[in-house]
Amino acid sequence: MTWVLDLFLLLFIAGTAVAALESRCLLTSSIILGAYSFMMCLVYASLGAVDVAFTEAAVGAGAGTVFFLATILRTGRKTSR
Amino acid sequence: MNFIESSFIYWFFVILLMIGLYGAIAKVNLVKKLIGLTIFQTAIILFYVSIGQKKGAGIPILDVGHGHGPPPEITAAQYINPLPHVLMLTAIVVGVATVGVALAVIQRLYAEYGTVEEDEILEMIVTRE
Amino acid sequence: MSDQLIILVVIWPLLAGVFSALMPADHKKLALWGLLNLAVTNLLSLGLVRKVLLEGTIHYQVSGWVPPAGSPHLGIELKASVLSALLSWLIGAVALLGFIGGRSTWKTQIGERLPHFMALLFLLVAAFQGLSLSNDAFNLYVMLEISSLATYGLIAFGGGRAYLATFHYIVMGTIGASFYLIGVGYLYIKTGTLNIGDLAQILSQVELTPAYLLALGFLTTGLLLKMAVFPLHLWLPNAYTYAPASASLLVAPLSTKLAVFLLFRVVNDLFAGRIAGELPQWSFFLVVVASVGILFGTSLALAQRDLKKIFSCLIVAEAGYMLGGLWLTDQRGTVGALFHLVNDAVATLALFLVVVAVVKSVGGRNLNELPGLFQKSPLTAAALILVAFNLIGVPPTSGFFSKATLLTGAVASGRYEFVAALLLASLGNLVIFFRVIEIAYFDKVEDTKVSKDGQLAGALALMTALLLVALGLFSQSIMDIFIRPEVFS
Amino acid sequence: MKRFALLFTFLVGGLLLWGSTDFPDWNDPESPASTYVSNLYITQAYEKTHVPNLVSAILADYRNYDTMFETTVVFTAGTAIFLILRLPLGPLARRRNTEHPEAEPQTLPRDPILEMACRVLFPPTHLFGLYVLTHGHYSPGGGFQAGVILGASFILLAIAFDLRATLSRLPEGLFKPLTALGVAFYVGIGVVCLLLGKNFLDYEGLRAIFSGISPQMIRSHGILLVECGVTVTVSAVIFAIYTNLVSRGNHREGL
Repeated sequence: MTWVLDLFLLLFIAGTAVAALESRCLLTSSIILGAYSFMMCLVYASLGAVDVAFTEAAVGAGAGTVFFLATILRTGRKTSR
Repeated sequence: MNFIESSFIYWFFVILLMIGLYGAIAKVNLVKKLIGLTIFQTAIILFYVSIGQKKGAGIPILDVGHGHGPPPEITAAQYINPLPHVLMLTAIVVGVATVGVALAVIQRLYAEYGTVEEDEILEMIVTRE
Repeated sequence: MSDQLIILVVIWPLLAGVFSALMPADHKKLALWGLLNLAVTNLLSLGLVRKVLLEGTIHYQVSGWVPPAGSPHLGIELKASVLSALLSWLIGAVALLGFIGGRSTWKTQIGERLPHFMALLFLLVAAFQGLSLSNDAFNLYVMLEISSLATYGLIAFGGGRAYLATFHYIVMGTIGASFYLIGVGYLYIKTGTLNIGDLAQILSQVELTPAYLLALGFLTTGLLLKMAVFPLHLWLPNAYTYAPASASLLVAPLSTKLAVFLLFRVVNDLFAGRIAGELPQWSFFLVVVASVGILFGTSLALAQRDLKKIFSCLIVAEAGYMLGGLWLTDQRGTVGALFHLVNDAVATLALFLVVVAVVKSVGGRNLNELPGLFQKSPLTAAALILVAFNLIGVPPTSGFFSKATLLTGAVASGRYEFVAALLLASLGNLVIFFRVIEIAYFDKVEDTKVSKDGQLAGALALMTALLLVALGLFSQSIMDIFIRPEVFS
Repeated sequence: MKRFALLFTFLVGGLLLWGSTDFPDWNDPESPASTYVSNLYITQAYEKTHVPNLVSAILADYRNYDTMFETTVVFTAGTAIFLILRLPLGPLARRRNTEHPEAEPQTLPRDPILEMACRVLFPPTHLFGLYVLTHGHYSPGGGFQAGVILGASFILLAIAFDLRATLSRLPEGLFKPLTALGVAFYVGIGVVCLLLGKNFLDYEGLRAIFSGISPQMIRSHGILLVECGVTVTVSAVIFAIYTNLVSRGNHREGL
């Protein structure tokens, strides 16, 4: 039954990718991007790439999201498109 | 049937890559462009990581305790190909470095023009000249 | 120790860059420090050229993983052929001349940020050296990214309009590098190795199935983005125009040229000889793209009024020359393209040195500020005329010989659209430079005092322009010694 | 632009799908990618380096030249961000600043619960970072991850307290040089190997210094040494990027 979980995970990742691009609020976008990164870690880990998953969790989801947040705080969080 | 460990993951890579590429080219907001670029890069990382997979193999860390035991019998089929993982560690770090620089540029654009929408910035540049 | 020359060429500028970031912001001391390190880099490169000429191609295994005979490479390999050694010296020489030329602009454009600015300059030199010497497909990607990141920082330093240009460059550059990475991934899936030598050996024996074609396609597209060939050139003109002078003196001559060199590695080393026989339609398509790109770049330059922007647009046109030459499926085309690479690096350096000198002499670089240049700084004017001759293709400048070789290649492979584009572009360059020189010479101004700063900068530009004549005089021996042995026939 | 983007995206996607028709079976142990060079790595890496984590062994020994430049990428990014954000404002921005003077730097009021939680979390985070660094030979981890964790612990401090308080304990004069020194340390080890008569970054050269160590263990130690350099640079750069991004480069106000 793991394929149900896998499929759910993959669909969810694609969904978050689209949501991060389409959201009207940049703050939401960057938080969703963080969630996207974290779920990509799961995929990497299930492919056996534990080091890549670790790095992605620390660098992509952790540091990357903080950088995005810092910038959005200093610019603006609303976008019309 | 396992989705992640089959060629389905390649289709998934293509889908993510397309989402990211579209965002990086078509979005007008600069932060959105950058988010698209990040998705585009993670898609490529997924592609490389999926190259390494091997049926019936374990993660590429040998089971030898803390390395003081006798060298174990190692057959290549036991472990996943580690090389793509190494390459992608590099790519992830390069990706986040690029994002950092791009965010710095976005902050300066905001300081200069008061907006991070590309079309508004272009308009201001044209009116200024 | 002479075995280690090849790695020293890369790590000397790297270490110099790292330590520059720690230095205090004293312009005089930093100028001396930079000059010293660039001089050492030049000497090391020259030593490398000498060694390669005496002993043949050098292979160097970083971290000492020498493969047993018949076994693939495990570590990363550096390779210095005569051509890449020459390129390494070219990088050093251009960096040194550009550094000296940019010195006079530090005070107004850079100020107290100089240590970090210089760190990026040196890291860029190190990345360029790495690009020319590495023999590992993935290592080349890392080098591409360092050179891009350093370039982003240097260009954004121009401030104002440079920011948007930098952002466009970041997006386009990252997409380009990622395409390159996809191409490498495809090759890795099919062959299982990343070493260019091993890859080439495997590729020479296989049938070119869709995956190989896609790998070639993605590698080429990624590098075309980095080369800024029309229609992928959008990021270049603004980025180079608004960069600070001392940054554009290093970036403009070398950045696109190294992408050309990588494309040469792909076409010539990886897919050696396969393109002419098996992929004639690719060659057809890319030469047409190159021809359109040449015409487009030249007409773009015709429409500009800012001297620096005119020259930046010309880079787009020049990229077309080299792309076309590489894909002509004729050996002379490739030789011409590579000689044009050397010639164009020096010519672009001279052009941007002229821009610095013009700004020093008449106070601006817009065409309507040019009048009186001939009175205020005759040396700058002389340099401008000499580079103009080179770009138009007047002998004995090297531009004539590179174009002549490209033309013979194009005629031999029957690509008359490329011939037409080359000739029309020469005509276009004639018009561009005639217009500039006309304004600078005939439009009179009241104040005709000779500008001392302008003369000094002009002297350096003239010296660089004279190098073009020297290159032209020795063109045959350069092609015979350095380029022909490397080109697959 | 949108239509062009769609067209381009579908072109690339279609081409990629076309390419997949030509691939070996996706998780086939006999595919070229998992046999040619990869087998040599799997069977030899432990024997030659005594590092069970193959990824660490390849990252910091076989391909350590790549890793050196990866560290340089991080350093380059840190320097570039520092340069960009410290530039003086352009004329347009200055005019806007005088027309609409910015509000005083806004910081959230300090929260005792948050501060206490951070006090408790800070030491274990550091310890975990060091563990990840030193245990990278045997489990997932290594220099980069450790560096990011250490950097993140300082970011945590800067978020929970305010930026100025953190910077008074970890001033810029301290972490800015560290970004360069980490890279210098990495390259320095390579240069030492070179001076001791081996190729650049060939750790066997270090045996002249650490006498009486087997060739395998010296490689293992060499890996640890370069990873330390990586950690120093990465942690300092991550913190430097954060402090500059969050305060628009002037270090006056935090998140």
